Amino acid sequence: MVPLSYYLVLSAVLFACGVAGFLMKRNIITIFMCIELMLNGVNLAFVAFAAHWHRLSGQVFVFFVMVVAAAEAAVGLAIIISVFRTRETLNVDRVNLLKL
Amino acid sequence: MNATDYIRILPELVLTVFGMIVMLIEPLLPEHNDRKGLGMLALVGSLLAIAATFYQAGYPGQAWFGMVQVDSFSVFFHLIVGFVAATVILASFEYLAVQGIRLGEYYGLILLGAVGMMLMSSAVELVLIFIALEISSISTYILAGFRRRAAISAESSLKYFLLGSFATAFFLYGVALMFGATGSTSIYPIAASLRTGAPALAYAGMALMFIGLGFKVASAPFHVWTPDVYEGAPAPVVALMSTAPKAAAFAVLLRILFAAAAPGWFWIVWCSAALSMTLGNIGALVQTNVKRMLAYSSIAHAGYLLCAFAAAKDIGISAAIFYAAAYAVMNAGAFIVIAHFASHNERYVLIDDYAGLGRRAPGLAAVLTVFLLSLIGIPITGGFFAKFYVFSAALKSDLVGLTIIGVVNSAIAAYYYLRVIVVMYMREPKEDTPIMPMPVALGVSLTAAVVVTIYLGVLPGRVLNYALQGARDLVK
Amino acid sequence: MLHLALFSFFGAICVAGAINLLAQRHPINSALSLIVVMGSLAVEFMLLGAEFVAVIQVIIYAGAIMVLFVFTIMLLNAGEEERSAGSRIAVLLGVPALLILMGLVAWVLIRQNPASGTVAAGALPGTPPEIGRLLFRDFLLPFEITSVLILIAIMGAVVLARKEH
Amino acid sequence: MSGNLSVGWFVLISVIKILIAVPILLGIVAYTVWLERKLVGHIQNRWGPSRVGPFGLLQPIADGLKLFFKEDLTPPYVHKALYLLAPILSLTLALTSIAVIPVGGWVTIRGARIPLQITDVNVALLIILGITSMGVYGVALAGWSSNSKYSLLGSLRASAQMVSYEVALGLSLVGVLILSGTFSLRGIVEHQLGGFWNWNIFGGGQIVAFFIYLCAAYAETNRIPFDLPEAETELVAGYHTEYSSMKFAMFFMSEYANMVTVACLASVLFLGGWSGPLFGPPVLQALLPVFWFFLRVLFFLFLYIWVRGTLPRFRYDQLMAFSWKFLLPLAIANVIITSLVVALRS
Repeated sequence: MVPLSYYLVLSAVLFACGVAGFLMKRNIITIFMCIELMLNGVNLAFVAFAAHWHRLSGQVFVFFVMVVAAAEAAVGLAIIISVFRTRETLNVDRVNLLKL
Repeated sequence: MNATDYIRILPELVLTVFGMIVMLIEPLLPEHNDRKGLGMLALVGSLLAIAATFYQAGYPGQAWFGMVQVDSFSVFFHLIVGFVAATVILASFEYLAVQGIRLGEYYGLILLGAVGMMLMSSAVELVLIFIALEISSISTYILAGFRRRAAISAESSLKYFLLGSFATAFFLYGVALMFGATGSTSIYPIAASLRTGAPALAYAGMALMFIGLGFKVASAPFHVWTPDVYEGAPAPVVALMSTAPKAAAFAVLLRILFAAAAPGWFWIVWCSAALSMTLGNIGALVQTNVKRMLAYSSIAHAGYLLCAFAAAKDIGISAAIFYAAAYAVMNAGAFIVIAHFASHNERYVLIDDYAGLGRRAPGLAAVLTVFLLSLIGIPITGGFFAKFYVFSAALKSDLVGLTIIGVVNSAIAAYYYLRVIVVMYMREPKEDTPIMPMPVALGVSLTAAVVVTIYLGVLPGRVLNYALQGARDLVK
Repeated sequence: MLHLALFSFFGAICVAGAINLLAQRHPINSALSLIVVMGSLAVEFMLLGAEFVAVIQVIIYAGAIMVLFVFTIMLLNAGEEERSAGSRIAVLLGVPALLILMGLVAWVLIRQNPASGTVAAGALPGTPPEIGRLLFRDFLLPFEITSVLILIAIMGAVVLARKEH
Repeated sequence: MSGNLSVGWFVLISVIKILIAVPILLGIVAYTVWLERKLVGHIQNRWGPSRVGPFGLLQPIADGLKLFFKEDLTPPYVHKALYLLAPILSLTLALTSIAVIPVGGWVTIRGARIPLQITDVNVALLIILGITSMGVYGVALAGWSSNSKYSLLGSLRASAQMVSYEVALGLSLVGVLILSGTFSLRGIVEHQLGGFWNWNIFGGGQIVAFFIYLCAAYAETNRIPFDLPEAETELVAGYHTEYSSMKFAMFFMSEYANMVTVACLASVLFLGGWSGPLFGPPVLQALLPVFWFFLRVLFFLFLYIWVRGTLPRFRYDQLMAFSWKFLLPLAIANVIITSLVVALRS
């Protein structure tokens, strides 16, 4: 038996690492990977809660998250390729035609 | 599965079918074809979807095992999305031709994206809401990058994509926590569970979901992406993405806050509303680029809308619904004018470029003036009643502070909108910007937007009543 | 006891992988650590009984999505990450954000009730037939709607990544 | 699965099974190489290996020794850690999949029923798919870490190819899954027992799926006619150009181990696994299924080599078009038709 909160803490740690990475990393691809990490953390929370409530819908939700992640990855990487084609860089700080 | 199940997703079905037909025809067309035929097809699709929505309004109720619910609320937002999609498609014929974009996928993406936006307003299960949200987001990420030769467009697409996915992850974590707190992902069971007492998890879930949706509706402090993305994206796409997905995201927010009765949102919404209004208007004051200026103004408008959220109750919700409609029409119209005027490669997007427009193209200038006046909230335009209802709802709920902030902000906002009008009518142009003749399609779409804006400003009663009905259906 | 040991072991790998993802400067190393995270998460899913989810996690996430990442990294020949002026601001912003988030979550986990429970190994067996039944009945509409999502994604990837002719 | 066994016995039996299975697998791998050289030799009107041992039968051992004692070169400028990791990853993943493949029915020793399989799990097929999908990393990392243009091109091609064909491969299996209603490989075989008319390829009408599976599997294992990742005439040796000695041998072995896995899976999924006539004393009855199974595997390995000796290589665009425009629609059609038939029959 493992307390549910252990699973939740693990999921929160993964999510928080993703957030920190999103803010800290400079390479666009790595930033995108950090988003995937966040989604993974979310998935763990879903599965853990599904076990807690004995409701399979939590596990089904994870499938949809994965499908969406896959779709996002396809589109995102295509966007990254098209940015690279016009700017020849993968550093977010150099993608700065639009001033923030 | 019986027939009513299908009727309750009929508009989405129509759009999907037309989107797929567009996709199937696109590769058969020769390279140099301008894809106008596909655009017409897409237009027919969106108009049929609107018709389907009217038909659907006679069959309220849930369908697909409690996944979607048709009620006045969903019908209202379906109409907003359908109207914006049709207008933008009409306006895109000329834009795509001028920019030399010969990709039929453009229309396919608008139609399929609209499927997501419509579903967002009728979904009552977080799984479906999430998928619909992603459909609408992903299609707009792609559309933002459609000027493929322009680095600025790719960059806008990238920023939108990265921040949008980031926001989605927050939304999802919120959903997970809400599921943990209540054991369900369906709106009404969640509401039932929360009524018996909300654990701390539910508060955290609500806050995280608000972060995610706050990004999508561009409310402060989650608004930083808006000016950049709107500046870089193609103007008709901005007309779409600053209105339809936003309205849909507001619909989701309304469902989560009021139908699911999520706890503890009041101060978050209050702060976000005040911040959005203030930051949006202050940001807009210093812009020289019209697209950026309107981007900041859209942040401010998200703030006004959130005021209505904070007012809550029937009257606040109906004010929010009405505001969403008025804002969608006037903002889409304004961006369509910009799209027309921007010319090849979007060269003319600075406020100074508009100098002398009032004399050289009186019609275009007059139309833009109507939209800008409506954005300010001048009487006989839709914007006036929208603001009026929002602030009176806020006052009735004793939100004096928020109302004062809102009214002061409206006054500030008048300055930068009026500046454009002044430039158009009072200043002589430095160089003669080319003014293209107005094509019929664009004329139709602008006329539609103007007519609706004025209609909402002169006879708001029917729409407001329907919004009130929607609000009642929502909290029932 | 075995459950706890396995949880801790793979949880530790997960966290180590996540931290390594942040620490590494070359995107390919980050990608590999992310794969490790996903693999050990699959084991965690297995421990919770979600065997189908676990396998799909490996096939979809590790086997398809991350391959796409690695492929793109190779295609664009992405090099070491350079530290630039922006990154210092981001670190200043990122670390507090992380701490606040962690604090928030910790507070919630202490305060809320469900977490006081425990879950047994394989608490909720998510076998393929069970999942399938749910997916094709209660979740039929979302399932079908995902095809629209995937269609959009395919279209977008083709439009954006295709060379201009 | 084995309720009448204590945990200790279960572990012991599993270890024994592993100790038996792995050497056999490695032996098959080694002698597939021999078979290939011999057969291709005969196809090309030569003798093939004939010096070492009778019919060159000791050739694999000689080859092994040679590779083992060769100098292990690590070129400069490679990314060391990943360069080392890639072949290990490839071989490990290739050898792991054998764990869930059933080679025969049950044997009863002292009242305990033991499956002739290292482990029987109910998502076995998905596990194999998962393992094969991870196999891409071995190739991708090898190419990338070698820091050589031939390697990189080879591995880029390989990753694109493997990802593309995995879609067709996965879809080709859906028909079988619909028919048998389980992911367990043992369950799938047991569904086909009782005569060749029960095999999925005949009785189940999965002959199209079988064809798709074979094409996709050939591409997944990077074999001719889909061997573009290593295409020695254009890319030197593709992703393993920079590898030598044991590290090269690991790639080599993993390729053949993957072939064996594909052969096993094809037998299990489409050709009725170990089904076949049983006769004779009980010991023979227990071992005959294993024999029938290996016969099928041998057939598929022979087919691999035959194809290699006969067909030319695809061009890269043809390869992609073949997967996306031909195999994929065909596989989807097969899924639709199979599910319609099953739905109408019930």
